[in-house]
This record gives sequence, structure tokens and C-alpha cells, in this order.
Amino acid sequence: MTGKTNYRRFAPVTRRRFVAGASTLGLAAGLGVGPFIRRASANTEVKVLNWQGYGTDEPWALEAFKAATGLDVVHDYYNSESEMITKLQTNPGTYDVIVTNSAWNGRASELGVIQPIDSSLISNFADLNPSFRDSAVLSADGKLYGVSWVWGMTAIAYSTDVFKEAPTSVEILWDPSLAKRVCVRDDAIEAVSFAAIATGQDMNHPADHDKIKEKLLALKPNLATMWSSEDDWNKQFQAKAFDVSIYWSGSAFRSKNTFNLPVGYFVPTEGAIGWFDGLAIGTDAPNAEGAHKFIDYMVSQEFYSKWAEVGPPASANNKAMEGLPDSDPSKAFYLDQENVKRLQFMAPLSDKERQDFSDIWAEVKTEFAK
Amino acid sequence: MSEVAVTGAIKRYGQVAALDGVDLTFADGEFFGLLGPSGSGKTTLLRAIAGFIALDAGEIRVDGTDIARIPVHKRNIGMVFQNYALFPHMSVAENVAFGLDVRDVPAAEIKARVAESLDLVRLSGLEARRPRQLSGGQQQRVALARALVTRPSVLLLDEPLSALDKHLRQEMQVELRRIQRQIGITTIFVTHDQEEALTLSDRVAIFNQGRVVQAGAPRAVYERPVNRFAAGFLGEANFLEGQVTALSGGEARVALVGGGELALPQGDLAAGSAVLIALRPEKISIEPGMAVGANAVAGRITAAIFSGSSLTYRVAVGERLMIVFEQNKSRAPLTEGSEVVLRWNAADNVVVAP
Amino acid sequence: MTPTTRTRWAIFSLTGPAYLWLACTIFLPLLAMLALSFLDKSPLVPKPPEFTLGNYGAFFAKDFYWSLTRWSVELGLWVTFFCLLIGYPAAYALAKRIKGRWREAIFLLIVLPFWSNALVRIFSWTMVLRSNGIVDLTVQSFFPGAPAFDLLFSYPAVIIGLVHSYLPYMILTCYIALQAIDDSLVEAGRSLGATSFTTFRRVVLPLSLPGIVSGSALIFVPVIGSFMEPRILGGTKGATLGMNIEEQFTVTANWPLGAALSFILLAIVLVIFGIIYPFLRRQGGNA
Amino acid sequence: MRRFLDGGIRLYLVLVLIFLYLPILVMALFAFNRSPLYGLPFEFDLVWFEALAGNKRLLQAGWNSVWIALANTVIATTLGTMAAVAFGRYTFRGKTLMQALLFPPIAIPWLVIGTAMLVFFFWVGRSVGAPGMARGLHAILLGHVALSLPYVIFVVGARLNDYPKALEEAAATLGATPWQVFRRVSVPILAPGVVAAALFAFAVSFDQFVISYFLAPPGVTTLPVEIYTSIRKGFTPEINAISTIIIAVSMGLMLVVARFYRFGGERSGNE
Repeated sequence: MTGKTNYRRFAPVTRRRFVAGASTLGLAAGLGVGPFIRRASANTEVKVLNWQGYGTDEPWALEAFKAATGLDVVHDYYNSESEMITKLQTNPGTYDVIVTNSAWNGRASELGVIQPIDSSLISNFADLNPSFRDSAVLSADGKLYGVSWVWGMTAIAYSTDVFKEAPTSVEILWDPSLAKRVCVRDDAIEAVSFAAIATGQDMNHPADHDKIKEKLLALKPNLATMWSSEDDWNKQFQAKAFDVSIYWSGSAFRSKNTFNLPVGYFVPTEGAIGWFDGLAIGTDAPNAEGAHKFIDYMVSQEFYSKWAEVGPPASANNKAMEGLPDSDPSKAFYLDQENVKRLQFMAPLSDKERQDFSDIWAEVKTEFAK
Repeated sequence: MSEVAVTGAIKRYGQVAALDGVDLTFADGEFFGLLGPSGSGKTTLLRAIAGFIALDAGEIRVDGTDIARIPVHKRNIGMVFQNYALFPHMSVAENVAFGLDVRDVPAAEIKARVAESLDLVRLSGLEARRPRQLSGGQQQRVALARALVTRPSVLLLDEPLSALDKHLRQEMQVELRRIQRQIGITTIFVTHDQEEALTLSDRVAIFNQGRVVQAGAPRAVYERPVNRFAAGFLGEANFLEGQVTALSGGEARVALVGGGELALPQGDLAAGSAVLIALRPEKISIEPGMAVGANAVAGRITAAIFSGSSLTYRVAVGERLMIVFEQNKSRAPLTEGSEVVLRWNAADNVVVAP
Repeated sequence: MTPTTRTRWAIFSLTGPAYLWLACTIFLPLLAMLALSFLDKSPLVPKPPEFTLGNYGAFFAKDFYWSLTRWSVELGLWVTFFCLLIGYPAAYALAKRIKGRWREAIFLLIVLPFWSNALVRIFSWTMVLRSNGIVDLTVQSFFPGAPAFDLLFSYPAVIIGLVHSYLPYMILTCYIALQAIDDSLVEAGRSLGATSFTTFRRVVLPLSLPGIVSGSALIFVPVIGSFMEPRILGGTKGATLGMNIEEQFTVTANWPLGAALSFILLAIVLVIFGIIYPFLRRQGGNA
Repeated sequence: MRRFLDGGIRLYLVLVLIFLYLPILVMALFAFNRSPLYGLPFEFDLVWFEALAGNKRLLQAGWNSVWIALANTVIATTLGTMAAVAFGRYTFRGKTLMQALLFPPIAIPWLVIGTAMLVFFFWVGRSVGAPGMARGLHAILLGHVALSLPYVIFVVGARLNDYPKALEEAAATLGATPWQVFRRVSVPILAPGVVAAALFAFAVSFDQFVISYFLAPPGVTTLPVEIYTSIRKGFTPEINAISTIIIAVSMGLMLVVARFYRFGGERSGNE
């Protein structure tokens, strides 16, 4: 790995030479003549920007992809969509493939950090579920900026130890018998969206913010804590810190299948949040050809059938979903049209909406902490 | 060895002049004492010579070369600090070797010169000790050895003996003098201890408020102080105020304020002028009886202080209180309340500026 | 070159490298951030940004910011207080009572926990503090039927986690300050007839003040901006301004607002230190 | 009475150490526990160490972190000590302001600084025609050192109440150049503060996530970055395993160092 050789340059420097070295370093950085800049080896690598541990970096997949194409896949990660945008803006021409949420793909294309995709190079394109594939949020000016990859929902998980029967309503979160047994994610958009659903409003553009605030404040007696990551959720659930929680569908299946936690999952009759992720190609991608190949592999049935073993979200590839073994509980769940019909899909938000949601949540959390 | 010449040195800190036009020349191989009360400028001058302080005006020349632009470490000076400033993390030998080490002197030579230097200060055998394990006198000697081992052109001593007890101080004074003689280095030292200054120095300079009041050989300064400050600072003195009444035959007669008459060599005194006379206490003889004539006054002993080899009398002469020293010879000490006569020689009357 | 210019040159060459480094990597970027906090949108957005005071106005317009700020400062004060309470005696014992090899060994043992990852440490604390956690299970195995121990998701849990994270700062800064105090000064104090306590209060404490100040600054300042410990250990009870700042960067992508809130946080820090600085000067502290 | 008091003091230090080590022990405990979700009861297993041995990415990340932290420690400690010396030695105009300037790097959340740095470096890089220079190990090191400097200056400053000015002057009169004075007199005298500062600098870098994460080029990662980015999916006790190894190794190394080198101050007479 070339990174290692670079370190050696910084490694022990004699005391005498040190100050001179330090100033040279500053100078080198200032003039941009540093020998430390890692140049992409364009044709043998595909650089991917994604969440860590989210499909694209499965070691077996990278081996299979390399075997098929001879390309190495190198990863960089982000921890929030906003960071993804920042990384793209401050590293032009660095990334080949970027995983973009449906609500953010439009923003990325608007900022010019991702480039149009040639769907003819994606052999699996025809098999993709048209409702995602042709979604307006993945294209701009009639050009395709994202290939739908996976989708999932944010609904409600519960402990099957506590609930002998699956709850059906979103009101379970406000059930007085569940004092200090409810968990939500510490996320403004998710919380506001759920409160909008619970108060019968349009999740993406709710009209009545006060009602949402009120509904969220009513959550206070029931709230045990807030989770921030899947890892956090699993550990707390394992420690029986809560009985019912807003949770991601893919994660719920993982908790159940991989970690053998007593997790049940349902989509409330009032509805739940639906989302889907696309795969995009960075502007001036050093290896656009490889990027198309990688995207094609990512949406293939071959990849998904193996990935399904660790509990991913649903594939946007119809063939891949139908190809799952019937023993996989997620197959029936994702293919259940009753569930899908109840979902409201996340739409791009304006900056003002985002800020409003954030402020509502901040205000509510401040009340929680009192 | 070198001659150090200071001319017109001025250093101000805000409104205060630490050095207010100092001219002094330190001759080659001379042991020179800078004496004065705290804040009189003596330490400022020493630090200026060392290079820690830049003068606002004036210059310091070593063997004719202006050293203002030479940084401390290139001045080739040896300095002994008030609290010795020994490096606590180094052994005695390492402390002494430091100055040679930074000059990249070969190891073998360093070893030899350190040994020689420690021998000079009679500390051989303590090379491996740390400063904290040494007594005050030993630390002082290490500091001296360290300052001398680099063969500096000038040795600067900043109150080097003030941290020692009296006995050790006297011992070290002798030692210091011996070593200085032995190597003949120009040595400038700062002290506020007049006895020390007199004992050690070839010449002394008395400082007050940033100026040199008087400079010269210790004896000359002691015997002929130029003003009240010099007389009072260097040794004890009785001050007598009066007016010249008559001049005759090379002798001036002075009527003292509050009674009594003095006769003294005329010098450049003018009739009718007011004069201030300094009179050393040991120059006065004390006898029982009543007063008569010039250079004799009558008084009554108010205190007799016995201190072994000598006696100090406080004598009330009219409104005035005079101090008299007497060697403890055969006679029984005079008692408090005795009426006495004080006499002295005309030549012991020193006219000083107020 | 006169010695005065030499002194100036010495100051410049001693501080120059550090401050040049800081200028290039922190001050200039932060100045850009400061400028950004007066704009209505991030400059990376294609639309031209406009000048506004709205980001600072938002802080004063919304009540919850005031609550978050107050809590952050209170949290900082509590954590600093407990670190001082626990850390100073430990530093004193280490500097003045433990001799020989043990001193070095303990000194190192105090820093080592610091070399573990903060997040890993915090998760370990959740394991300790929760019901069915280490403490709870231990208590239950010795005293079956004892009331359940569950501190997780509470204010004390946040304090415990933060005190643990920052305690080494206080111990080490106080230790190195105390260690520099000559024992003979203490003896001198005693010989002048002062009691142990008076000697401590009048001699040791003032001389170790720079250590206390450094330690407190290194604790108070980052704690009021903390967000991870309050979130993970405090659950719904750990709301801080730092968490909101983080959200402005990760969720709402509103950098100007996040930057404005950060500079308000900084201003609070500077005001607090501005208030206590003259007092410290009077005490002879060198901070 | 004195003995009783000393016993109490030792007990107190032991209690403080227990408090400091409680989560570390818990961390190590779970490295040897079979449950991937840190479940209890405890079941001894080396499965996470085995997994770690096969996890090249994590091992490489750990290795990278150590190197960056070491380089950072050397640079930050040197530059920071020099600045602290200037503050301790001299009184000059602007000193208070310069000291106050150390607050922003610790008061402003790392996320904000990291973002500012990333954007600023990018902007500088773009304006000199090398946008790629915004990221890389040099950038990470630049950032880490900058964040460590205030800590170093504060910690060394805590040692400078009684600055050994006479010792430095003595060294200068003996012919030592300013650099020799600094290296051979000031540094050894300041050693306890400098060592503490170095330990802090190492810790700051070793736990620095945001800067590394923003400034690391794709494919390069450090341990904290690995830990924080894996949080979404869930990190396994492999993290505990590698953390345990690092703590154990550094404990061993430091105790060896303590055995041969004293930095707690000068030797006193009777030791």
C-alpha cells in the first residue's frame, strides 16, 4: 500500500533537522509541490464513496469484481449526506462511484458534482423496478444521474419477547403503558417525518409544524433514550433498554438474523418512511468506464443474492428480489404490496424545510432534557 | 586577559535610570568591586557587560572592541551567579564541562581541563555528585570552576558569596582572591557587603542611583570619601556640620553646629563657608574627663557595646550622637553614663560633599 | 543587532513556527469560517451568498439555544469541578508523597487510559453503568435483591464519562506544577509557624495555580463543546450546544449557522476566561 | 500517624487508578467475550483476536495511527515547547492575545475545524492549481499538529511558573548558543512538562477522528476513522481487541522507558 511509504517520510526525523524539516513541509504544502499527493491510478481502480459497511465494501464482492474486471475497488466513507456533498465538492475528480440517497441525488447533480450515467452500459438496467429506476429524483434535465440500487423503509421495530402480537399502529410509540420503553433515532428529519405521519400530514412537506412539535413533545414520558447508529441500537436492545423503536428495515432484519435478537418489524397502518439509494458517478471521474461496470455489478442479482445473507435493504432489481429463497423473511416483507403502499418516499427537501425540521427537533430535545 | 572600558553607559527602565552615565575602566587583571545599595545600578552594569542587557546609550569596550553587537555566548566571559545557577540535571563534572562541550573541545581535553579546574577550586573527587548533594560552599566552587574552565577574558561575579554563612564567606573570600591571583583574570564583582568589597578588591566603585559616586583603591575611598553617601556606605562615619571661622598657617578652624571646634588642613576651604566633616569612629580616642581645645569634644556614654575584639561606644555630644570604636586592650571598658572626652587628629577630619 | 532586537528575534523564532503552523491550518480556516458565519449560505453552493446577521440572530431568537448554552456551561463547570476535586489531591500525592520509581510508573498509568479511543471508552462506560451492566451484576451477585443500579441515560452518567475522559489533564498539569515547587519553600512556610493547611493554602496552592489554570482550561473548554459523551451516556438527558452545532453540519448542511454557533461558544469561553484572568494575575499565576 | 497518612494517600491513588481503568478493563474484558453485541454473561473466547489477525484493513489502520501519532508528537511537542518557552521567558506585547488564540482550536468543535480545514485546503489547493493537495497524509499531519499545539503549550506552560532564567543565562555566558541553551538546559529542566505534553500530543492525535477522516485520501484510514465510520453498521469486539493490544503494548513500552529514564524531575540527593 502506497500510504505506508508515505508515512516513512514523516517518521523519525533527527532533532537537528527537525525545525528545518517542519518549515519545508509547510512550504511544500503551501506550494503544492509535496511529493505526498496520492495520484490515482485511473485505469486499475474504482474509487467508491459510501457509508462504511454498506454493501459496496463486502470483501467477497470486491474479489469477485476484481476477478471479473481486473479492477481494484478503493473506498472512502461518509457519515452523513451533507458530508458526502462536501467531500465531493472538495475533491473534484476523485470519486468514481458515489452512493446517493434519493433525497440528495438532486442536490448533487444541481451542484455539478455527479455526472450523467449512460444506462446502456448497465446491463441489469432493464431489470430494475421502474418505480425507482425512472423516479424523477434520480434524473435532471432528462438525463440520468443515479441508478436505483436498494430501497428500504424506516418503520417500527419491537421486541417479540414483550409483544406477543405485532402492533399495527404508529400510536404504539405514544402508548401510556410503554413509559420509558420507547426509542427513536436522534435525527431531526426522521423524527419530524414520523410525527407528520402520525398526525396525518404529508411527510415531506408538512403544513402544520405546531402539531408535529406537540406530537413529538408527547413522546417524552415514553422515551427511554435515543439511538444514533445501528450498533448503538443493537447493544441497547440487547441490554433491554427499550421495547419498541423507530428503526430501519434492513437493520431490523440484520438484528434478527445475524445477531439473533428478538426483533419484530411492522409498517404502521398510518404509514412509514420509504427511501431508496442510488449509485451515481462523480464529475470527471478518473475511471468512468470502471464506474459503470461497478454499478452494473452492484445492481446485479449475482451480487444481491450473496449480500442478502447479511441482511441488506431490498434490491431495486426485481429479479434479484424474486430470486431470493422463500425462506428469507425479508423477501415476503419487501414484496408485500400492502407494506409498500403505506410508504411515503423521502423527497428532496429545501434548505428552509431542513432547517425548520432541525429547529423543531432541537426544541423538542431541549424539552426532553429538562 | 583584558581591559574593560565602560563609557557613558545609560540604561533606563521607564522613568527610572538604572545607569545614568557611568564611566569606568577595569584594568587588565584587576579585581574590581562594584558596591552600592539595591537598585543603585551595579548589577545592571554587570549584566550589561555580560550581554543580558542592551545599553540605551554609551558603550562597553573589551580591549578596545565595542561588544554591543556580540551576543552573550560569543563574549567569552565567565560568570558566577548569585544562586550559582548550577544545572540541576548535570553532575559536577558535567556542569564544569558544559562550556567546553558547547565549544566542541575534544573529549580528552575536556576531561583534563575539568580535572584541572576542579583541582583549582579544591573539589577533586566530587565529579559525580549532583548540585543538590553539595553544600553551599561547594556549589559556589563548582560555579567558579565552571566559569573559569573556558578561560574567559573577564570574570563576572554577581553577589557570589551572599548565600553563604559568615565563616564560609570569609573562607571563600580568601579562596576567591587566591584563585584570581593565580590566573590573573580581570574580575568584576557585585556586592552590597562593604567589608567584602574592601577585602577582595584592587579597586572599588560605589554606586548610587545609577551613578558612580566614587571609584578608587579601597583604602583611598575609605580614607577619603568624596561625599556623605560614600563615607556612610563604605564603613561607619560620624558627620559633623560646621562653618569655617578662620584660616591660618595652612590650617582651617571650623566651628561646629551645636558647639565645639575643629582644626583641619586648609585644603581649598574658604573662610565663612559651611562644611561637612566625616570622621571615622576608629580614629577617635576616648578618655574619661572634660573637653578642651580643637578636635576634642566632651560627651556622655549612652551605650557601650562589647563585641570581643573591640568596643563600640555611643556618645552623646550635645544634641549629637557620635560613634567611637576602640580596640579591646588592657584597660577596663568605660561604663554607660561616664563623662568622656573624644579626641582625634586634625588629619582625620575629612571634608566631604553633602 | 542589539540585544533588544535579539530578544525580539528570539521571541519571534520561538513562537513563529508554532503560530505559523496554527495560522495556516487553524486560524485562516477559522477566519474563513467566521466570514462564513455572516453569510446566508455556504460559498460552495452555486448561488451567490449574501451578508446576514441572521445566524447570530437565530441564537437569540430561539429559547432552546439559551437552554443548551446554559447546560453546556453548567456541564463544563461541573466536570471541571469534579476533575479538580479528584485530580488535585491525586497530583499532590504523586508529586509530594510518592518517591522513586513508583512515581514514574503511576504517572504513566494515569496517561495510558487516554490512549484508548474515546468512543470505545464511552461504550465501555455504557456497559458499566447500565442495568444488567458490570456494576449492577456485581452488586446483585453480592447482595441479591439490592435495588437495581442503573445510571445510564442520566446527567450523572454524562458527568462520570466526561470526568473520566478529562481527569488525566488535571492530574498531569497539577502534577508538573506541584513537582516544580521546591520542598524547601514548604519547610520555610512551616518554620515560620504556619500550620500544614496554612502553608498549603498560602504557599503551595498559589504556586501550583498555573497547573490548575492550564488543567481547567483544557477541561472546561472542550467539555462545553462536547457532544459524543452527552449523547451516548445521557440519552435524552444530555442536550448540549455542541450537539446542535454538529447537527448544523451533518443534518441540515447549514454551515453558516453552525459556524455562528461555534463562535458564540468561543465567545462564551473567552468571556469567562476574561473574567477570571485578572483574578489569576493577582494571584501571581503565570497563565 | 505519618505512616497511616501515607497509607491513605496510596489508597486514594489506587482508587483514582481504578476509576481510570474501569472502562479500560471492561474494554479488554469484552475483547475476550464471545458475544458480538457485548452481551453478558461472560464467555471466554479468542474469536475476536483471530478475526483481527485476518482484518488487514483494521491492522493497517492501527499501524497508520501509530505512525501519524508519533510524527505528530515529535513535531507538536517541539514547536509547542518552543512557544511555551517564549511565553515563560519573555514579557512582550501581544502575549496575552497569543495565548488567547490557543482557545479557538480547543473550544471550537473538531467537526467545525475539520470542515473549515478541508474547505480551506481545497480552496488553497485549487488556487495554486493542485486541488489534490487538500488531502493526504501531509494534510492529516498538518491538522493533527495544529490541534495538538495548544495542548502542548498549555501543559508545558504549567511547568513554567518558576522559569530557570538564571540557568539559561549561565549557559549563555559559558558560550552556549541559544539553540544549545534550549536543547541542553531548558529542555531537560522542562522535561517533566515536555514529557507530559508529548503524551498528550500523542493522545490527541491517536484519538483524532474528524481531521483524519476529512483529510485522508480514499483507501487510507486510521484507527479512529475505522471505529467511527463503522459505528453505523456496528463495530465488533475486534475494535476492543486491537485497542487492548495497543494499550497493553504501550503500557509495556512505557514501563520499560520508566525503568531506564527518569523524567519525573531531577534525582534528589538520597536516591
